[in-house]
Amino acid sequence: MPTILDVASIKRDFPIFDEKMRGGRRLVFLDSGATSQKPIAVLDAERDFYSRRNAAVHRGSYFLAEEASAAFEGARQIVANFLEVRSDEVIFTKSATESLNALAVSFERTKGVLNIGPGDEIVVSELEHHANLLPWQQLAKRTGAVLKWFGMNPDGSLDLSSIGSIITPRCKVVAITHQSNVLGSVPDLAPIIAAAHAVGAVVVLDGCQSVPHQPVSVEDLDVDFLVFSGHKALGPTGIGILWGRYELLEQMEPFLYGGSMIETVTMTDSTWAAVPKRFEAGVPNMAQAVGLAAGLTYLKGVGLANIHQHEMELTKKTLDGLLSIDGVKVIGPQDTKNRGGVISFTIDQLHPHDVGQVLDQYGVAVRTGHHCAWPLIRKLGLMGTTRASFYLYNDDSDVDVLLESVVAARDYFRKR
Amino acid sequence: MPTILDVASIKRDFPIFDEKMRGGRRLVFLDSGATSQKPIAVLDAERDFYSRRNAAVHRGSYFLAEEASAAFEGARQIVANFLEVRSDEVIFTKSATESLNALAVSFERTKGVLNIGPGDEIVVSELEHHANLLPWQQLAKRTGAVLKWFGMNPDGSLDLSSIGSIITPRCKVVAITHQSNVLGSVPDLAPIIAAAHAVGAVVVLDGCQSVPHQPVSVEDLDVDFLVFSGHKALGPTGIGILWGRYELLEQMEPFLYGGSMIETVTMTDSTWAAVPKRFEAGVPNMAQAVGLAAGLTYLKGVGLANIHQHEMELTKKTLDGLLSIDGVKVIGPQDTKNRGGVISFTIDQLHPHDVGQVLDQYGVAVRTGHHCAWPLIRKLGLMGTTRASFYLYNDDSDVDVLLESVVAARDYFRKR
Amino acid sequence: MDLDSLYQDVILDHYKNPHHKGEPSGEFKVHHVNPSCGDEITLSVTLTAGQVSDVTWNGVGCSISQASASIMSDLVVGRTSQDAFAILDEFTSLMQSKGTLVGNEEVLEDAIALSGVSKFPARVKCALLGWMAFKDAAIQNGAKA
Amino acid sequence: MDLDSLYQDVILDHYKNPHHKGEPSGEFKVHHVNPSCGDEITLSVTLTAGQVSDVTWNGVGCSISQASASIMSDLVVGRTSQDAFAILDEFTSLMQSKGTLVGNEEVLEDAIALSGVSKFPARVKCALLGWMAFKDAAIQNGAKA
Ligand SMILES: Cc1ncc(COP(=O)(O)O)c(C=O)c1O
Ligand SMILES: Cc1ncc(COP(=O)(O)O)c(C=O)c1O
Repeated sequence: MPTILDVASIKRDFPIFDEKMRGGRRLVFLDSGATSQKPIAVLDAERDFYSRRNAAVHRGSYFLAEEASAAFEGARQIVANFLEVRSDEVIFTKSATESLNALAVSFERTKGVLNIGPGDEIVVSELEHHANLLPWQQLAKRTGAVLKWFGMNPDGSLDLSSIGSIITPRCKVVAITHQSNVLGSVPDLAPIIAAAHAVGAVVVLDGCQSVPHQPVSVEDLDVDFLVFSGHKALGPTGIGILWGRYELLEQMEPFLYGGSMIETVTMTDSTWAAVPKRFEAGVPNMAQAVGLAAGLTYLKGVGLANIHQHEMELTKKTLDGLLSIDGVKVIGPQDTKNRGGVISFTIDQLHPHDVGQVLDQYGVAVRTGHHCAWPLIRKLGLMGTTRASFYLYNDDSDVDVLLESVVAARDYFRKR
Repeated sequence: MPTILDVASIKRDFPIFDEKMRGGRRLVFLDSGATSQKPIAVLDAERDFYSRRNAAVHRGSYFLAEEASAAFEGARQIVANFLEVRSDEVIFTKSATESLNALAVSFERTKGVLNIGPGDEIVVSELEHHANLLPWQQLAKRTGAVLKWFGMNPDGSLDLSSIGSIITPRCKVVAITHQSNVLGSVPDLAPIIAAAHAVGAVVVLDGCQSVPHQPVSVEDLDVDFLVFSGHKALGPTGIGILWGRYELLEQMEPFLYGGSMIETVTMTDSTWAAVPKRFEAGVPNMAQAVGLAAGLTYLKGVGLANIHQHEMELTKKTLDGLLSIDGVKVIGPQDTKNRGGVISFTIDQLHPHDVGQVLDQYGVAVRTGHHCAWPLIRKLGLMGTTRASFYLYNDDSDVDVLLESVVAARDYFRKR
Repeated sequence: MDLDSLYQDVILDHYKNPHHKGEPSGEFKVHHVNPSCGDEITLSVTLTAGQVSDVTWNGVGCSISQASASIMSDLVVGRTSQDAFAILDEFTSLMQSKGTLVGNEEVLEDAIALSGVSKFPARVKCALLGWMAFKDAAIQNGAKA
Repeated sequence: MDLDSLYQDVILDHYKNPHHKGEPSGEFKVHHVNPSCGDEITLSVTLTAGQVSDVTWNGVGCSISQASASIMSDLVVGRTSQDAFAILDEFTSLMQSKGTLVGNEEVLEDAIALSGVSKFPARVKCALLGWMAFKDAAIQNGAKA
């Protein structure tokens, strides 16, 4: 099958594909939904920072400190360009998880319209990753706010039939995923976002599974906050992004307190620096910011639309293959409509752990279990799924090995 | 002057020393109090992780995920050995700043004896870095607790004369620095810790300036929590450590909510995983943990006691030099008693920024300003200081260049 | 293929026909989960005069966790709690050995079949789930660890 | 040595003998800080019929920030607020130019002496401190940006 990407040459940029798995097998990495592999460009960018420009940013006026600050703020600009937003709206966190917790805690601390207190309503969905459920669930418990959610249909879409009773004038925040990390399904966001804005609520989009894989425009989507994780976007571990509209960020209280986020400090009182510094306490994850910028630059070079098209081709082939294997069930969307390159499936009555173990013998790296979305798995009445997820470095032959190993897993336990 | 360390060979392990500063000068890096430089061993450890073992830890059962988990948990064990504590007492955060905020927020959320609420007292000191002042100051504001502090004497020691009225039976937490990041002074901790424990308070030690530079025993110090930052200890940016006694951590509520820190989750309720996972939500900073372990291993190889002795020799030479330059004032301890390798000074009426600018022309990297400890600077009636801080890669010739450049700075502005 | 050393026939037999599985009815009932995969077990222990007179468990999980709970139940029922804990210690060491130990067949009997698990670190927790639940329930029941 | 291009005589003169420095007494008084070094300025502007009739400032800071505030005050007093803002824009561009612009001496007069600052990114904020305070105070005073 011809594809839009030159995967052979892309693979050469990722040193991990030189490694041998169990039994000397090559790596068939189908777990990019959990974390992505890293191109040399990212490794080099980090190393270059440490070897040539390392100093604490924003704090020194010597040469190296200037270099470090330029590298760090340059990285911020690259992220901003990638998202097509203002650079002072881009906040470096340690992960999407931190970004989401930061929002929840900031809303708790902020006075005024953004404050979340008793009786206020927070809306999520049954699709959410724990990272976009628990911070809100616990915020509701702490403050007396009410957590509400959109239910999920068996095909992985959201039930919007009672949208009017879910998003009410008491709603302050709607926090929702752009794409399910379990099923790959993409919820119909437009009516939800419109309803949220109609009642004056802000919309937080969990872009962990979308931003690294396709063009995403906060402008077109009309969301107010966006989060994603660097490590799923070719970047280093230990870095995430929180983007928010400046007018909102400006009103918000800090999440972490410490150096570099202050304006003035006495023993008893403090005032805060302007956005985005207000939200970046301490010596920041400088090298990781620089590494993430290199990762996003690499993605842009390949082209996000190309990556998306490529992944959808692999997804189609995989769906066709899985659906034709007796005993295999695809969970969630059965075709390529309204989904991304993440596919969950089950085999016979097999536990996903046992499935994954056989796949591992083929060098196939997939995720098994509840994928940090336990409510979704419960709703489906499952013990878990096996999940394959694609990225720009996967190709047809990866799909072939996956399908071969799925048949082998089924047969291994059937025959015994 | 003979020294205990072979600095020439150490310097070769740090690629940054090959870089040229302004005017082609070599780097005289005297800002390790802000951040340390990185040896090749650390750069290689991170690269090796990304190139050979990268996968999401604790979540996959495939080969790479096992390798990643082994690397990450192996790093935890190395940190634990370094601190001589149990490995399940070691929590990876993004920075010392996050570690301290995590404690403050966890105490706020935790029910029972560790809870901090109205009327409870929190004790800090005037020596604190903003990172160990603001989280407590703001916690007090949020909860109605009372923030109290030990005042600082002009020599950088703490005024313990009214210890009995500062640490009272209402005290819940004493959070204090092991060494001032501005003056290098080491407060007399023993009476403070004894007084805290006598009233049942827990003691949080900010080890940012001590742990990377000398042997530190939480056992001997008898503290309950210890924090430090990886990037000041040869490690990568984006990683910090929070150590706590298991019996305390076990009682504490999480700080961040998300994947991997849960036991069970429904839409409305969740329970938490055991310590330390409870405090590590999301895909963690895996590569940074591995890098930090390599940094601590390097430090152990050189020997912490040797590093301390080396730094104190450089400190003595620098103090002698500075004190003999007309117009220069050393701020804080005037000799090597009760201090580490951090020296603040002023020149004539010059603003530290102007001093730093001249030093920069000599390739000398120092920090100028309030060093994120504004209350301390105000207490001294200064606009800021110039600060030189040492590490294992500094040598006598670095001190010589510093002293030469200090004289040049004085003369540059004096003669005009 | 390594797989056969992991999935020995004994294991699949116990998986298909687990022993002591049923509604746990004893007084001291515990519920353990393996949060990384969602496997759950509920287990109760009855101690009579220092002896494990009954173990009943229920739950969902992979073949390893189910078989291991089944084998464990067979092993501990009828023993003193000290003896049961000794077996548990032996089994835990074997699991954590990363394939370096072979295990004492005298003590572990059918559980020897699980020795292959120790080469797959991610599965060790599956094998230990039932054993940890047993230990917890027995201690709550008054047994000394 | 680059240093002389940064610390030109004009700058040190203004530093030693700052103009318009005193207790700010105008109605619209602002307080700005440079949080990374702790430099502070308090500044008030008086506008009379759209013209900057007075600027008074006080504060602590490095030679660059003090000289720049002094030079700025000289430049804006007696101008319309539009003209003052135009100078400010010119000056800001020069500061952010990383040494690539020379600056228009007609417009900037003494402030041209600060052009060397643009080569030292960490000092740009020092040079802009007074100017930003002026802008803020003038806008609060009713001047249009
Ligand atoms: C004494 C002290 N505490 C806390 C911190 C904060 O560390 P970080 O910025 O790495 O979080 C620092 C360093 O900046 C410090 O020197
Ligand atoms: C949809 C979604 N949201 C949030 C997260 C949390 O990301 P991280 O663990 O990198 O913080 C993930 C990934 O684990 C995810 O897939």
